[in-house]
Amino acid sequence: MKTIKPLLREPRVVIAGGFLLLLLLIAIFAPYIAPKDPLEQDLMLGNMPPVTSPGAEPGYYLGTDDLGRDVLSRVLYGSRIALTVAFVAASLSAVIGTLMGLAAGWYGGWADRIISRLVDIWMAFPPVLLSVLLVAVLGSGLHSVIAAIVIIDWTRFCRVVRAETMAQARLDYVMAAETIGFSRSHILWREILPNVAPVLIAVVSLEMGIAVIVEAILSFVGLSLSSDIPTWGGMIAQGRQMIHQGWWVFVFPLIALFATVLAFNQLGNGLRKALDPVMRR
Amino acid sequence: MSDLLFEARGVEVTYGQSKGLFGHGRPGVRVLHGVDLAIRRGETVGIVGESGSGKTTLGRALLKLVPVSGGAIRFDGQDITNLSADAMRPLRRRMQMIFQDPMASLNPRHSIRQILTEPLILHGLATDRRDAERQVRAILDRVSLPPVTLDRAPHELSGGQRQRIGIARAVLMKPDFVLADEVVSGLDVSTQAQVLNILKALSQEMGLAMAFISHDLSVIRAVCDRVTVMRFGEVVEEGPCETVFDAPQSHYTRLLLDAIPLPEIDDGWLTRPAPSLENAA
Amino acid sequence: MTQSLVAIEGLSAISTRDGGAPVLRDVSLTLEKGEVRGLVGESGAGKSTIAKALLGILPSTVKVTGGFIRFEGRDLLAMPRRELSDLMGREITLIPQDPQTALNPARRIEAQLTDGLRLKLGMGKAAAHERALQLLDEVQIRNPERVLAAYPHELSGGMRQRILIASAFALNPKLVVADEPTTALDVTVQKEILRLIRRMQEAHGTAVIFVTHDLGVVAKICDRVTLLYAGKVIEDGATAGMLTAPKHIYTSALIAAGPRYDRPNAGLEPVPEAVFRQLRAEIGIAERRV
Amino acid sequence: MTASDLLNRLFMAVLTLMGVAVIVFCLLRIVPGDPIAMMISPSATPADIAALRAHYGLDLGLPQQFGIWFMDVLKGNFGTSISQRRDVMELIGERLPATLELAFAALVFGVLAGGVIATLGTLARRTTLDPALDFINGLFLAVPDFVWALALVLLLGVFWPVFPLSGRIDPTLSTYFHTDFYLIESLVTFKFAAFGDLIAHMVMPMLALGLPLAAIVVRTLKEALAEAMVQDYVLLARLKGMSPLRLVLQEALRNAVGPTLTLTGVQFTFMIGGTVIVERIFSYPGLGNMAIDAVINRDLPLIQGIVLTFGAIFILVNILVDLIAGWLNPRGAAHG
Repeated sequence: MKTIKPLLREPRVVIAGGFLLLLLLIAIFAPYIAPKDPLEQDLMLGNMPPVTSPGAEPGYYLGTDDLGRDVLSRVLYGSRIALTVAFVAASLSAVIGTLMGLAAGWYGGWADRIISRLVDIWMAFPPVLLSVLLVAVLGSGLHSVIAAIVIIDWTRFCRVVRAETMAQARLDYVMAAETIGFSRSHILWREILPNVAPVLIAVVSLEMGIAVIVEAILSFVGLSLSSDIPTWGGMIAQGRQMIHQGWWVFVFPLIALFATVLAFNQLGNGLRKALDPVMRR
Repeated sequence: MSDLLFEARGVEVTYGQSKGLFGHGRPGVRVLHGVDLAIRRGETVGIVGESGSGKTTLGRALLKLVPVSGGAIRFDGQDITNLSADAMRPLRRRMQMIFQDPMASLNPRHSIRQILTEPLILHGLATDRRDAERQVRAILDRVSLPPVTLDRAPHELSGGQRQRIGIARAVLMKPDFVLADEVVSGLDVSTQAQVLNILKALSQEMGLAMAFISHDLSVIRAVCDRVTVMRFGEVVEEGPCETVFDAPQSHYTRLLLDAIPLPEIDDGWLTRPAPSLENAA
Repeated sequence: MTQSLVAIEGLSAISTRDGGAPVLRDVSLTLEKGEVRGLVGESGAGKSTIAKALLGILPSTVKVTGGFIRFEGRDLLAMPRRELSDLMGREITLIPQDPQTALNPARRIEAQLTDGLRLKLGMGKAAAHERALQLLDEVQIRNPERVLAAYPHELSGGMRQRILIASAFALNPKLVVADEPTTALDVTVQKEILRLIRRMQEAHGTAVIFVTHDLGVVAKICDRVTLLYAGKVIEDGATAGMLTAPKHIYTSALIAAGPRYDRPNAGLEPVPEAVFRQLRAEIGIAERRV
Repeated sequence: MTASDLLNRLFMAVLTLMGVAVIVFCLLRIVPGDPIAMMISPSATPADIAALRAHYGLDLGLPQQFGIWFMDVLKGNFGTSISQRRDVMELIGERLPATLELAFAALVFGVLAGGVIATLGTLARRTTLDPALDFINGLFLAVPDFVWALALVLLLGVFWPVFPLSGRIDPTLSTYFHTDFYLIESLVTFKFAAFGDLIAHMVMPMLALGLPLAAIVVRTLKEALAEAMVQDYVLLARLKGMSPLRLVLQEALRNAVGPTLTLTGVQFTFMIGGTVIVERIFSYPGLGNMAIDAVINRDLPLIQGIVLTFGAIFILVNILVDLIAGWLNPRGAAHG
C-alpha cells in the first residue's frame, strides 16, 4: 500500500495507466465489444467511410476496408496482438537483459567484458533490419515476432541495468553492506536491486511501447502474422496502399498505435519519477 | 595474545592502474607510499591530513576495501593482506566502519529497522527477530533516538540522526575495531559535539579500538589517544596526542596547528608568517 | 549620525517551497564602510539568505515579506531591475564558496577575470589585460601571464580562490559579499585566503560581509559579528566582546560546543536541549516533532 | 583520447565487426527458403540447380563457406547479389549515398532544431512557457520515427499534399548525375531545379527521422544547460552584467554540449537504423529499402553486405563522437 500512494499522485501514471487498463479490458473482451466479426468480408460494403461522412453504412462506425471488413472491430481486435507482444516480449527481454546487466555491472571482470562485447556487437545491427531478418529466419507468426523482439531488445535492459548497477555500487551503502559482511550475491539482490528497480520498471514500460511499434513495423513490412489476424501494423500497411481511396483504414489503427505507444511512454516516465524514494536535496 | 590489534607495514595503494592491449596501459597514481600504522586494543588513533594526504585511502586499505599494492596488514595477529573476499567475510563483523556521508551510507530503499536488524541476524548475534529488535531498541536508546525511528526511511531523518544510526549499526556488531571516516565533517557544531560524545563513550564502554579520520585537528584532539599526521600519502609524524599537539616535531604539523583559527582574539595571527616549511605547496 | 553603507531593517522572508516557513525573521543589522562583518550560524540560520538578498539573487522559492535593505540609503529591494544590475558586480560583488564550480571550466582565466572590466567599465582588450595582470600581482600570483592563459582545471583550489578574490575586487567595489569562501579549502590554504581577503579589503577600503559557520574564522577576520538562529538575530556586536563575554546563552553554548586542539579537556559540550527550547520560545517556533 | 586509446578502440571495432559478420553469416545459413529456388525457372533440372549451388558456394560446409566469404570480404569482395545478379559492393555503393544524404540532413535538422529550442527553453526558465515546452517535448519523445513517417504521409502527403509521397527524385526530371550523391552534386553544379525536387522528396523522411532526434537533443541539452546555469560561474557572470543570451551561449552551452554530444552520437546511430523503415514507407531508394527487399528475396550476399555496411557506419560514428568529445573537453587531457 505504501508504494501505491505516490504512484497515484503522479498524473502521468494515473492517466496513461488508466488508458492501458482500458485497452487491456478491450483486448480481453474484444469478442463482446466489437460490433462485427473482424474477419467477415462483404464485398458489397467495401470502402465505406466512417459514420460522420456522407454515404456511410449504419453500424460500421469507422467505415470498412476494401474487403468490406469493419474497421472498428479490426482496430479493437488489433489490441490483442499489440498487448500480447508488449507484455510477453517486454517481460522476457527484461528478465534476460537484467540478469546480464546485473552480472556485468556487479561482478565485472570477464563477465563484464564478454557481455559488453556482445552488447557492442548487437548495437552494430540496425534493429529494424535485424528484426526483419530474424522473422525471415524464424518464420512468421506471433512466436517469431516475440522472439525477434527479445533477441534484439535484451541489450536495452542490459545497458541500463549495467550502468545503474555500477553507479549504485559506487555508493557508500554498498561499501557499508560489504563491511557488515554480507555476501556479494546478498548485496546484489537485497541492497542494489531494489535501488535499480525504479529505472528498470520505467524501462519495461518504455519497452512495451517499443515492442508494439516493432510488431507494427513487421506487420507493415508484411512479415508478422498472417493477414487473417487483425493487427494495427497490417491495417496500416493495407491502408497505405489505398490511402487515396479511403483514409480511415489508415488513420484509425495509426491513432490506436500512437495512443498506445504514448501511454506506455508516459507511464514509464511517470513511474520513474514516482518510484524515486529520495527527493534529491 | 598481543595487545596490537591492527598493524600496517609499508602499505602502498595505487589507483587507476590498467593494462592496455596496445601501449603501456595506464601506470596509475600511487596515493599511499609505504605507510606504517599500529592500533592497540581499546585505543583511538586519529589520522589527520589535508586533501590528497591519503588518509581516507589508508582507512579503507586497513579494512581491505581498496586493493593494496604493497606492504602488509595484520589484524589480531593474522595477516589479512592477501585474504580473498570470502576469507575476509568472517572477520568483517569485528571491523566496522562509520561513513562520512550518512545519507549515502544508508540504503535509501530500506527502513532503519531493516538496516539495523539484518546484520545481527546475518552474524547470528541475535537468536531471533525479537531478540534482534530488542538489541536494536537498546542501542537506539543509547544513541538518544526514539524507537519510532525504526519505522523511518533514511531520508526522513536529519543529518545528525542519520549519523547516530551509522554509529548504532557499527557498534551493534560488537566489533573490536571501528573505522570512523570524517564522521562529523558534514554536521553543525552543536550536533557534532553530541555525535562525538556518543562515539567516545561507546568506544570506552565497549573497549573499541578506533581509527578516527579527520581533517580537523581540534576534533582529533578531543577524541583520540594517539595521532598520525599524513601528507602526500606518507606519515609525517606519529605519537601520543599530548606529544604531537604540545611539542610537534615536524614542520608540517606545526604549520597545520598554526593554521587552525581558534575562536579567540589574536590580532597578530593573520599577519604572522607561518612556520617555515622546506617545500611549502 | 553618518549613513551606514548597508542598513538592513526588519527584513523578513519565507520559503514558498516549505509551506511558507519563515527563513528570515525581522533581521536588522548595519554595515559601515570598510568593516568586515561576520554572519555566523548553523545550517538553516539564514546567513546565506541574507547574503543572497544583498546580491539580489534570492532563489524563486524565497519571498521577502517585509523590511528594507538600504545600500548607501537606496532600497535594494525596491530598486528598478536595470539600476540594480548596474550596481551588482560594480559596487557589490561576490566571493563564492566553492572555487571548483565558480570558474567556468570551458573558458580561460583571462576571459573570466576581465568580464567585469569589459562589461561594466567598457575597457578594451589590451587595457583589461593590463589590469588583470595587475590584479593577479595584487593577489600574489606569480607568472600571471601563464595563469591568465590557463583553464581552471590546470590550477589548484587555492589558486582559483585567489583569482576569484582578484575578480571580486577588480572594480573597487564598496561591498564584497564573501559566502563561506574558505569552507571548501584545506586549513593551510584557508589561512592564506583569509589573510588575502583582509589585505585586499584594507587596501581597497571595502566593506565585507563574511558568511561562515566557523567561530574561529570569525575571530580572525571579522570586526563585528551577527549570530543568527532560525532566521533570527540572536546576538550582534564587536567580535571580541561576543567571544569573551557573550550576552546570549546560545552564544556561549555554541562556543563551548566546539573542540579545541589546545584544550583537550574543554569543548565538546553539546548545546543543551534547554537552550534550544529557550531559543524556540524567544523566536516563537512551535516545538519540533520527532 | 591518446593514440594508444584510439588503437584500442579500432581494435575493438574490428572485433565487433567480426562478431557482426559471424552472427549474420550463421543467421543466414538457417534461413528457411532456398534462394536458388527463387531465381530459377520451373523448367530447371536438378543438375542446373546443383551447378548454381556450386556457383554460389552453397554446396560447401558452413565453416568453409564462412572462411571463403570472410576472406573475400577482407578483400572487399562481398559477392554477387542473387536477386539482382550484380556485384554487392556496386549495389551498396549506389544506394548508400542516398541513405547518407538523408541521415545527415536529418542529423543537421535534429541538432539545429533541438539546439535552438533548448536554448529558447533555457532563456524562458521560470516562465510558464518552460513547463509547456517540456510537456510538448515529452510527447515528441514518445513518438518513434515509424509513427512520424506514417503521420506525415497522412498530413503532408494526403490531406495537404505539399510533398511527394515517395521516391528520391521525380523520374521525369531526367537530370544526369555523375555521382550518387545527388543532393550535393546538384548543389555544387547549380542544378537548382533538381536540388529543389530532391529536397521536396527528402522533407518528409527527414522530418520523420529528425523530429525524434530533435526531441532528444532538446531534453538532453536543456537538462545539461539547466545544470550549468545554476553553477556559481554563471551567477558570477550574471553579477558582472552579462546578458541572459550570452550567459546561455557563452557560459553554459560549452559545458553542456559534452554530455549532449555523446548522447546525440548514440541517437544518430539509432537514427541510421531508423532509415530502414522510413525509407520503406516513402519508397526512398536507399540502403535500408534495398535491405528489406533483400530479406524478402532471401538474397544472402546482399543482406550480408548491407548489414556489415551498417555495422561499420555505426562503429565509425561512435569512434568519431568519442574523438570530438575528447577534443571539446579541455579537462580530458588532465583526466587521461
